[in-house]
Amino acid sequence: MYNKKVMDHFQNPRNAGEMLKPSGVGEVGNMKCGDIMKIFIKVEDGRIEDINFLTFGCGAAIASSSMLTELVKGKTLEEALKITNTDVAENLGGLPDAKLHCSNLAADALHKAIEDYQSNNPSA
Amino acid sequence: MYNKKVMDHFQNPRNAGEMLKPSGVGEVGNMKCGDIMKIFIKVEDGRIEDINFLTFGCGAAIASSSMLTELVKGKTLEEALKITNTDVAENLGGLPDAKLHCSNLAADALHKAIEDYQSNNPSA
Amino acid sequence: MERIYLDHGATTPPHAEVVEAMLPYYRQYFGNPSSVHSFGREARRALDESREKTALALGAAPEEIIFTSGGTEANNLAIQGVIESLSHKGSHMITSAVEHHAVLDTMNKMSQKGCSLTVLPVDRCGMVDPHELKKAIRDDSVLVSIMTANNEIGTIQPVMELAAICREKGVLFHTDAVQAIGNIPLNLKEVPIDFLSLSAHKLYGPKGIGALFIRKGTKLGKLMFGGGQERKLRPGTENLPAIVGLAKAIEMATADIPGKSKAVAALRDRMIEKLLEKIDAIQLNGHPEHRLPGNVNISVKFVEGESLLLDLDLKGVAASSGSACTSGSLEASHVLMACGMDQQTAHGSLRLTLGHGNTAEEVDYTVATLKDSVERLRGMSSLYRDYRRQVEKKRNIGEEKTCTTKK
Amino acid sequence: MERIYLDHGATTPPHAEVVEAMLPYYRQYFGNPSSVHSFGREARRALDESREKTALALGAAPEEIIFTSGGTEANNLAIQGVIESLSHKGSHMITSAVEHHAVLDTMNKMSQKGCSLTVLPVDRCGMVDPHELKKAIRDDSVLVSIMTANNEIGTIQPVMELAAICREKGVLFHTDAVQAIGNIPLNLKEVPIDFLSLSAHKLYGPKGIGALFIRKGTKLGKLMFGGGQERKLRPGTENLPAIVGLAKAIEMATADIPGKSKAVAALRDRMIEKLLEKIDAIQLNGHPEHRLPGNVNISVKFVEGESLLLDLDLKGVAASSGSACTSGSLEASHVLMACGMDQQTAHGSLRLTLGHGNTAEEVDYTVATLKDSVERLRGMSSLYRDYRRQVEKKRNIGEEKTCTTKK
Ligand SMILES: Cc1ncc(COP(=O)(O)O)c(C=O)c1O
Ligand SMILES: Cc1ncc(COP(=O)(O)O)c(C=O)c1O
Repeated sequence: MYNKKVMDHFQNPRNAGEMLKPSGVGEVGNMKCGDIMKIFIKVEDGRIEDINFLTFGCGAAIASSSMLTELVKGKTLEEALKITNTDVAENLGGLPDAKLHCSNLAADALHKAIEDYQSNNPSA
Repeated sequence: MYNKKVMDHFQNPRNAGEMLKPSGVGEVGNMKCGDIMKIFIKVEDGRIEDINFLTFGCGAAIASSSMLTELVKGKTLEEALKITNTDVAENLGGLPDAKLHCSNLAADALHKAIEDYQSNNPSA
Repeated sequence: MERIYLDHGATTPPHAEVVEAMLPYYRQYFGNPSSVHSFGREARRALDESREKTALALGAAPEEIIFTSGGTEANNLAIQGVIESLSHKGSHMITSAVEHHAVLDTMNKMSQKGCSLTVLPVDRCGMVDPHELKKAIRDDSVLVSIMTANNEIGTIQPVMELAAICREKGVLFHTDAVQAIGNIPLNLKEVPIDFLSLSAHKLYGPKGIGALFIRKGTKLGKLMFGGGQERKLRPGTENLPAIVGLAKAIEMATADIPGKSKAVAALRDRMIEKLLEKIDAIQLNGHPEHRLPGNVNISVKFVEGESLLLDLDLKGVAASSGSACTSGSLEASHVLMACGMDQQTAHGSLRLTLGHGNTAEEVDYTVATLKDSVERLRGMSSLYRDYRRQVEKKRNIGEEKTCTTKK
Repeated sequence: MERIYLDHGATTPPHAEVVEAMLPYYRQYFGNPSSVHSFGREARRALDESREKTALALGAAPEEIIFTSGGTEANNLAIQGVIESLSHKGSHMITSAVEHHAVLDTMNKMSQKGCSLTVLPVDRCGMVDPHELKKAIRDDSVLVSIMTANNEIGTIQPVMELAAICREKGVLFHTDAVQAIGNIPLNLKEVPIDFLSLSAHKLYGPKGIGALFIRKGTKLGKLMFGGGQERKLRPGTENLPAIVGLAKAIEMATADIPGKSKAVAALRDRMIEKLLEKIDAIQLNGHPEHRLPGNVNISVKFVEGESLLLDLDLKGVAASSGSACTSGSLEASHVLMACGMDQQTAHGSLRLTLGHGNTAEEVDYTVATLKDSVERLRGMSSLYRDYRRQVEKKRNIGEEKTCTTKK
């Protein structure tokens, strides 16, 4: 069902966990389809210095959360905003069709986290 | 499909063949269902002294023709007229359902042969 | 590592004896049972014997058994066949909310085509209430279809009562017994069932073969048209090796059901007890007593079912889930929802179905493994963190209160 | 005595390699392809690979292949599925008079339910005339179903032309290729066929499994309702061992068709030649050239087919007949009747279908045996006696005439 890379991120998720004092938090998903993702970011000098995720969801949801955090870490906010769910899926070497639209939402959560940060820091 | 007795009568039919100067001949069957039976009898003193059959038909048709001739040989006309298709089937130890009504017509042919004899010999 | 198979509800490994029984029909006795010659007659004999064995195992007569390509076809044949055979009688049908899709979707299709349909609710344990059935039957009711035992939560329906109600009211009664046959005793001489579906691959037989029991004298239309096989109800060259396999499997499955079920039920109870003891925030789904001997269905809160399956699989344990992610659809199990479960809990459901090959050691390993998996996944789950925080808060409030009352 | 199997048109013995390929899926890899865990994934992989192999053998894409329980189901799915998928388009269907009952009876059922139906006639050789098809297509025509090759008389239809006409007129074209696949080359990349049915047990594969090719983009309704298997078109747990067997069989069957067919056709021609030479009052049925490599169909006049079969069987030769007595119905073969044959000749028809395992020695033994059987049965046949008498009479008249002219 899932390729090796997806399984690796599922088994050894990068940056899983809660962040204590995040600069921004974003959450997406709903209970009906069964995936809820929360992304925490720490922003310093316009850069995402640290990122964490908490995900309730299927293998694809966990792996894409993990992959997103790898892609984003160290990027500027501008660069990070350009990352799409499709980028995440591609970097994972692809996801099953059925998962592409329901469980591949990590970039959306990231964008919400960045919005959250920006609304908390209107000057930034 | 057929039991041993039926197969024996099919393989070694009794009294198969044409009779040269029969006292009576009876024929039944039609081409649609594919069975045509012809019974020849030789009557002497109100008794069927000899009997032969010619049959175009399936295994059940041949076996029931053969069995009929065995049952009838030596019987009086009266006795012979009492023999039914069901008797023939029973003496064969049974026939497949599908064959009971289409291929088990030998007694009918016999009865026709007796009628034929009687119409040729109105005094008898 | 030896893997542990705990998905007997999905399919079972064919018994070695079943495969052995089938092999000659792939090799020597390959004839078509409809052929007149000796190859055909050998095949016909095996077909007849298999029908006799299957009938015997169910308390039925051989001519009441129609072989189909599986449980799905048997269900479709019963339901579509009843509708097809009606000319001017009414056409109201009744089923339950927890049926397999092969019944539910067929019923829904029939209702799209003009039949009316009542879907009976179930209680929290997944049970149909016979009184509800009685109330639902109308003058124009023609068929009731309620499964013998549920494939997800293992709940066993009161089929004896349900069938008796239908018989009394003159309505045909069909039961999908795909999960039941071989697991619970059922004698068609004693229960007034008109149609019963079964599938060989759920009872240690081959895939792609099943049967529909049709009580003598019951009229039925058909799904497919063609040759005269299976009393003209199910055309197509008979799948003889599989039919032989089904007969062998059902013969074995129905021998000493009480004995075998007891052994499996003991494993089931051991597993349930340990799971409830060792893992917090989980619940048992289905009926606590009226349940299939091999069925364990739990909801692990704050964890999504598919990820739990994957994690277990990586550790060598094969299970299944009512999670939307494993169903191919985007909805959580209709069975769990019909039992009144909320979405989140349904998504975290896990089905572990035990079979004859499983051992107590496997059960213990599975519980320990499951505990690890749950902990790992809950560690990543925001829902679990929120829950723990609430629990802590409550405890703190509780402690305060205790203190308060102590004063 | 080694028996001689000459009924490959009824079913074929599975190749040893096919059975070997299937066995692991009864033993180790018993998982349900829909399961998420490793047992399920092993099964899924085999399912995917089998679909690819099957598609490759036909010149199709994997997603164009739907596995069914056999040829009958494939035919029913195509025909009922087209009608089911229509909403408001017309519903005129066209087929031929020599189709298998799985097509003809399904078409007739659809016409009872309100579709209109044209049954194209065939010529004495069993061939459909493409011009007739062209004339029969109407504005409301939705489906044409004409078989690739006939199961009784072996006649091969001009499918390329028929399909092209349908494509041009925008009508869907289905072909029952159950007898053709593996015997004659067919590449779906080159022929504009929309639906094609096949069955594994006719090509040295297992019984109970077949496939329907559905050209990409073609809408189709379904016969059964339930799970999401086979692109939701054919629910039910996949019969994986049989699917693996089908894939292996079709792979073998379609490798070097010209070479293998040539060998079988040589046996066929040897048999036909000897039969016509050695037995009087017989005729070859079907097309003299456009016929399946293994098909010999003769009418032995003045002898009934079933009794001939029985007699041959007693001597170790397994064949089949278009006689009413072997069909279970009371009518002679509809195929022979459609070719304009009279009842009597049809009842005396005999089909000998050769396969890869047959030898020239078997052919020679069969011819000699058949001659004996025919003589024995004709000896009991009043029809034959009448015929002989007529022949004698004619000869005598002829001789007289000869004498007369000599004067
Ligand atoms: C031309 C043709 N179509 C369809 C079928 C039916 O195939 P099956 O027996 O696999 O259902 C057969 C064989 O019986 C056949 O010869
Ligand atoms: C209760 C129930 N009914 C029907 C089916 C369908 O059976 P099959 O897969 O043999 O079509 C299943 C299994 O999938 C089942 O569990």
